Amino acid sequence: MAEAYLRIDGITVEFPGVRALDGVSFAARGGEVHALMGENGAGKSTLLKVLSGVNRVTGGQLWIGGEPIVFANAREALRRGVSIIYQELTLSPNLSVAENLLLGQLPVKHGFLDRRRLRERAMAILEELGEGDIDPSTKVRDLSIGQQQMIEIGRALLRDARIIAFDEPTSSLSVQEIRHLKRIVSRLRDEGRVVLYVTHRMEEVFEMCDAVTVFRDGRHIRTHDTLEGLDHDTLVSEMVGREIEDVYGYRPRERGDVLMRLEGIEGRGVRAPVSLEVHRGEVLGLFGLVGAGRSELMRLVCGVERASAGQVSFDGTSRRFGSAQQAIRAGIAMCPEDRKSQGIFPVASVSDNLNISCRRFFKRWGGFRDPARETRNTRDYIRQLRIKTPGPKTPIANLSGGNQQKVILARWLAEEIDLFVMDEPTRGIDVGARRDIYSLLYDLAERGKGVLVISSDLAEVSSICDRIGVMRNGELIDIVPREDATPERLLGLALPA
Amino acid sequence: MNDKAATQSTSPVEGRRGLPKPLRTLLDTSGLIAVFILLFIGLSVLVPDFLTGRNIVGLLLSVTLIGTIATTMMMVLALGEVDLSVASIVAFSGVVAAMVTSTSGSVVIGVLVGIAAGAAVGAFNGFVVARFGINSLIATLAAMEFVRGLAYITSGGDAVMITVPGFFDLGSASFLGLTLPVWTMIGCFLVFGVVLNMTAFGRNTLATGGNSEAASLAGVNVRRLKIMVFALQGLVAGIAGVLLTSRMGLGDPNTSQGLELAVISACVLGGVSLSGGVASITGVLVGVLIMGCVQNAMGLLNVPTFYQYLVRGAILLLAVMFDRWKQTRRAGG
Amino acid sequence: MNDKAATQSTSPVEGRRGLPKPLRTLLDTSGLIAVFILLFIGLSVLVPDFLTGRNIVGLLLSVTLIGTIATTMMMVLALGEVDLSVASIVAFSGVVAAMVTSTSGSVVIGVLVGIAAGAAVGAFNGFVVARFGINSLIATLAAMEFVRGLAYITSGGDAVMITVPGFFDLGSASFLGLTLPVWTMIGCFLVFGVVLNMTAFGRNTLATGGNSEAASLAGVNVRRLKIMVFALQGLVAGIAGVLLTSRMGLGDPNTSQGLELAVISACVLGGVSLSGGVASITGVLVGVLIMGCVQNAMGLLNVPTFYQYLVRGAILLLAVMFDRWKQTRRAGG
Amino acid sequence: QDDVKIGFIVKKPEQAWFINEQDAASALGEQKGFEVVRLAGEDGQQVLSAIDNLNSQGAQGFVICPPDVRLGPAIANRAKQYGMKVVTVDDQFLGADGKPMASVPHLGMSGYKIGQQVGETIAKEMKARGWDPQSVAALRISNNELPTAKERTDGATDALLDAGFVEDNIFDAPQQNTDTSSAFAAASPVLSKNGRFEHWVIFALNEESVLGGVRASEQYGLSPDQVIGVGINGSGAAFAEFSREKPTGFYGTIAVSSTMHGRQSADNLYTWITEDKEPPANTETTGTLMTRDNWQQVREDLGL
Ligand SMILES: Nc1ncnc2c1ncn2[C@@H]1O[C@H](COP(=O)(O)OP(=O)(O)OP(=O)(O)O)[C@@H](O)[C@H]1O
Ligand SMILES: Nc1ncnc2c1ncn2[C@@H]1O[C@H](COP(=O)(O)OP(=O)(O)OP(=O)(O)O)[C@@H](O)[C@H]1O
Ligand SMILES: O[C@@H]1[C@@H](O)[C@@H](O)CO[C@H]1O
Ligand SMILES: [Mg+2]
Ligand SMILES: [Mg+2]
Repeated sequence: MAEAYLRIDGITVEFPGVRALDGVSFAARGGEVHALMGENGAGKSTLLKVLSGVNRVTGGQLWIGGEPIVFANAREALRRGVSIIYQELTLSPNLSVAENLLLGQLPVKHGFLDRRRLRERAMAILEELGEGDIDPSTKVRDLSIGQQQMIEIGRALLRDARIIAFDEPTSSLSVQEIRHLKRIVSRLRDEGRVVLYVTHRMEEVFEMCDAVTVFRDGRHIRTHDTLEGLDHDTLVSEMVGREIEDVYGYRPRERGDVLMRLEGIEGRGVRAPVSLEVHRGEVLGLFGLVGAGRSELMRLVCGVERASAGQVSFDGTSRRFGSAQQAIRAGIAMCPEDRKSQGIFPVASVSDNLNISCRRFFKRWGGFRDPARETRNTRDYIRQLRIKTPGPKTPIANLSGGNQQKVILARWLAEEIDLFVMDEPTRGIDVGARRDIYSLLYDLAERGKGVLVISSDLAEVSSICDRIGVMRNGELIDIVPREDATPERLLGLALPA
Repeated sequence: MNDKAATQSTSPVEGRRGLPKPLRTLLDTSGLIAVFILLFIGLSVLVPDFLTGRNIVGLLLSVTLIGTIATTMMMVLALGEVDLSVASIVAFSGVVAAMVTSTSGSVVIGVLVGIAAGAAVGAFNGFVVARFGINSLIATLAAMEFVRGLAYITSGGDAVMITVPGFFDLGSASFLGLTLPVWTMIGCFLVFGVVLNMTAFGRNTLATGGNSEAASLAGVNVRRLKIMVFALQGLVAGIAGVLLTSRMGLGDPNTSQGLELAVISACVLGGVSLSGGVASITGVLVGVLIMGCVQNAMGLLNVPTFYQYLVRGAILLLAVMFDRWKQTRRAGG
Repeated sequence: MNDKAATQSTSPVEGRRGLPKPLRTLLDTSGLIAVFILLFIGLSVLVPDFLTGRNIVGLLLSVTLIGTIATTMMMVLALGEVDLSVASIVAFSGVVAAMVTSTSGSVVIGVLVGIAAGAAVGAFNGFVVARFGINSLIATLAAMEFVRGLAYITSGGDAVMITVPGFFDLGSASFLGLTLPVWTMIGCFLVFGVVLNMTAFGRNTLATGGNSEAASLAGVNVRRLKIMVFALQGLVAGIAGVLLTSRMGLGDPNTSQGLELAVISACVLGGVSLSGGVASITGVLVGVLIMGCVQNAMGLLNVPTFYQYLVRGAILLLAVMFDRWKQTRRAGG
Repeated sequence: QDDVKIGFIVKKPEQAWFINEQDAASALGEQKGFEVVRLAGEDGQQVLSAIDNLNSQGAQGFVICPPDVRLGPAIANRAKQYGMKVVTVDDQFLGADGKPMASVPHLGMSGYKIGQQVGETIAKEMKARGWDPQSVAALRISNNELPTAKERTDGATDALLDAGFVEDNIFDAPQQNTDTSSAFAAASPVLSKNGRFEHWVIFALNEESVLGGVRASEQYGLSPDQVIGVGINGSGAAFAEFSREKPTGFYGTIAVSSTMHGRQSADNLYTWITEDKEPPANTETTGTLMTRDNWQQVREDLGL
């Protein structure tokens, strides 16, 4: 067995009010893909930020190649051969793809930017990432989130680092992109690098990783040096500290009247007219590859963008929403897919993030808000969704990625409305909390609401939905009832013919 | 303009458990309040005549203009926008109020028309910013020029005299020893403190400043919100302008040049973020008071003019540096 | 300050395939260039004496100060920061140059010390912003006060006369009919155009302005970058100040009040984003020229002062509105 | 000679004073058949641009009130380059030697002298009210950044001292602007600090600033008969004050005829251009005391 190249020795990291890591120790070898797992807020991202010199430790020691290391900043870590793909995108939106890829090491000739080499190196790495059709001079803001994520990965690869860490890289990638990523990861392993891999997806662990370390509440629970003999349930119970039998826990129920009917909707991102019905008491899934136009369809319906054709009738009356506000007032809310740019108010508190919309139900004296009820509401959801936060007043930016996502979900779950449109609701959320969220969705349906879930997680849509619409390339291909929704069938419909 | 750092301020702390809760909160909320308290104690002890009733009344009166307008500027900044036209609005509404009062002979009409003129400019700013998506710095810079021009044209360039004596009473009417302008300022601090913290409108303003796309998706009518906030700013600047005119006894189209920078810096000194989403009314109050106290004390100490520049610059810098230092120390410990 | 909208500008267009490529690019890059071209043609036709050699030379000369400083202000804004102290630096370095030249008798020493004074102020600004994470608006506002105070103290409040005749030649030395200040401005546009687009430094500046955390995580030395950009700004403002002094024949501590706003608005008019990460040197050039042309034409047309305010405000607003309109139309079509 | 065009460049184009001057010049132009181009020159840079601009329009000369008197050589130089004639109004150019530039004809009032007139007026009124100099303090609202402002307040100070004012009783209130509210802000602490004085006299560079001081004295609780404020100019601010129902601490102002200044300086330049008759090197004008009692008469006399 090779000597451990990276050793984490009793690392402790504290933030005001939180001990994010508490004396964590484990080691990772070159030539191994080492999974890091744990609930949201367990401390995975914090650990990676220790490796990259962003987070300062309050105790413990990092060893790389047998040497004790203290990084003062990200630059030093990069120089020492540590490269991280962060959970949140860290790109400069107005620079080109090529510039973003090589940021921090832009090629220079005679003191000037060497544009030819810049382009060549960018094209080479894009090819390798399977994104050869992206023009390196495109601005990053014009790419889809999945493509942006691939740019992040490419940037890390260009560092030629000995230690390379991925923080939930697949949460916004398409099926094809994930396939490429897997290829890249195994190549990195074959080259003898240390690969750390944070994910909430079990199947990825078993498929790609050689070892796994489990965290809970900032503490190291266990490191499995090999996955042989390790089963799914053991891993889950190590992570969440309890048994979870069936994550999806589907509960059948009666379908009610038609709540919303779409007829011939067309518009940006939706190429062929879409017609669809959502019933009360139903969980309707929308599956498709990333980029299939599912979010776009719902943006047209919910008034975020104008549809060029078609009719929406909601609760029996024909509607045309001019803004999200109108849709919400009428009883449709949409939880957006991109948490960072469309969801959170980073500097505001958890409570403000959660109550932004639903506080209209508890206004007093003609317009004043009711802070006590807001706080109570927040506490309720902190409990129900196991949101890990020091309190309702903590700025949401201090929460872990998954916990931020839970807050945004809670924003909509707290709504008193009829139709809930959830775009990739469980992105980045741990197994235990996913179960809780599914259960809340069933509750809503049981109370006669309609629920529409957009998801790229095949297992998820096929397990929690009553019917699944499949979109491909801006077109609604088919609607499959739960009974017929085998993963093969869904994927077959979603993949380009 | 990147002040992400400033956003890490308000989180609870482990240590200091020993201190009484209000004091702890105070120290944690803002290093700036501590700066102000220290400064105030220091000035009271070291500067003769500083802590006298008359001087404090004078000090309050001297900050009314900045203070009153800072309350709505706080809202505008919280929204992630900026308003450079306030000084011009002050001049314009003052001139209009003086003219209309003199021609109509009615103080009420004059005052109302003056204030309405301010609110109209504000609403127009909001409309341009919200409807056309014009950068507010440019839009209000344009308004700053345009409205100053209107003030000159309305008045013919010269101070406008007021013939109706009742008009002067506005500025000097006093209650519990404080005059109307001071009460107006206090009122604005209360109202906008409540609006910011206790109403959905205020929270929506902060949310929009934090992430306007997310706010719009969360059902906030961003466009209407912007128009309203700018209109409020215009309204308050209009009130301030009318009161100034009444206090000074003349509608001066030249007045208050450079006021916008003073107001914005009082806000920023008070911890309001220029990138939006962060604001606190106590912060703004303290920002205004620090600036007012320093200026007042320099007057009392007879600091030579040229050195006043140095002192103002240095105090401004030291105050924010102290604030930052407290934050990092807290984050570090 | 939210100008996300403005960032949607430069995406390629489907239509207009018919037009020759350079023209298409021109129209697509910025509606503002179109605004400028239309404006220029309009003025040439409608305003007598506008399109004459000597008027154009005079126009260029009149924008040298704003134009020169706008090139580095563009860098500062691209970085997501702002610098309010430029006008004070202009005054201070001019006064210093005048004093040192007079006392040392050497033009070279005077000029160098004056410029160095400007650069030192800039570097100090950068240090405060980068090292302590102080909001640049406040830091440079403090510097604006402080440095203006230094200028007054250095000069004793009176303008400093220059006794060494060689000093005047700097401002009036001319080559191909253009004087040194004009050439300096042209030089700055070239240099900073190249720096912004053709060097790693320039791209890192944009990256930092776009997302400073990201840049720092990617290994950009953000702190050093900020210090350098601010130092450059100080250096260029220093040069501008020395040239102004030489042109005027005296170092005036009162000079150029309000210049910072004019420079910033020329940049923003030219499409530079206040939230950082977006800048273009042609945009800034056009912004400066639009402002200069309007002012010049108003002089030629003998527009009464008060109406000049209205015209300036209106032009500013119309120019950005036209630009936005072009963008949305393009995005829509 | 046909087609005469002259410029009229002023340092503060928004001020009533300069508007009057330019208006008077334009009116004369209309009457005599020449064109007056009105331009702003708020700092050296703008002045030079304005001159360039005049040159582009083919003007033969200009009247100027410079933003800084030390700009004289640079301005005169530029004018010579273009072959334009220059006369100054209000503020006279200083040469490199620090002395007035005799080569450029000037018309105006000396800032120092007008200041003296303020001081003398105050002293006289103090005596008339029978104040004991020991119990009188002076509020000098200063603006040392502006050379003209300093000249005027210096003149007033010297005149007061000559009349036996106690030097230690003069207090500076430095204002940051030249308007009422900045003077108010500057004056307040000075009054608070020197509560022991029963009587105050107030002077400054202009009427607006003196008014700010007077407002501060009222705020502080001084009654009108405890205060003597004397301003300079004779503009709307003074008229506004005089037309109040009750007298205030604003006793009077030294009014100067801006109309006459504008008209006369433009005429001098016009004659110089058309008849090649150089105007007198220095025409000094004086001010007239304007008080609550005579303001309408004086206003009419001076054509304000
Ligand atoms: N900047 C910060 N300030 C305060 N607390 C923080 C900060 N960053 C992280 N934390 C806290 O540290 C803990 C660990 O967070 P971390 O981001 O490492 O979790 P994670 O395991 O990556 O979770 P997820 O799966 O949701 O991404 C959380 O409780 C979080 O609230
Ligand atoms: N930034 C962009 N610029 C241009 N076109 C885009 C952009 N992002 C997405 N698209 C296009 O819009 C359509 C839908 O994109 P999107 O990725 O949002 O789809 P989706 O089905 O909602 O996927 P998901 O919800 O899984 O992200 C696709 O045709 C895609 O190519
Ligand atoms: O600035 C003053 C102006 O206010 C007027 O009094 C005339 O002289 C100028 O110097
Ligand atoms: Mg994480
Ligand atoms: Mg999508």
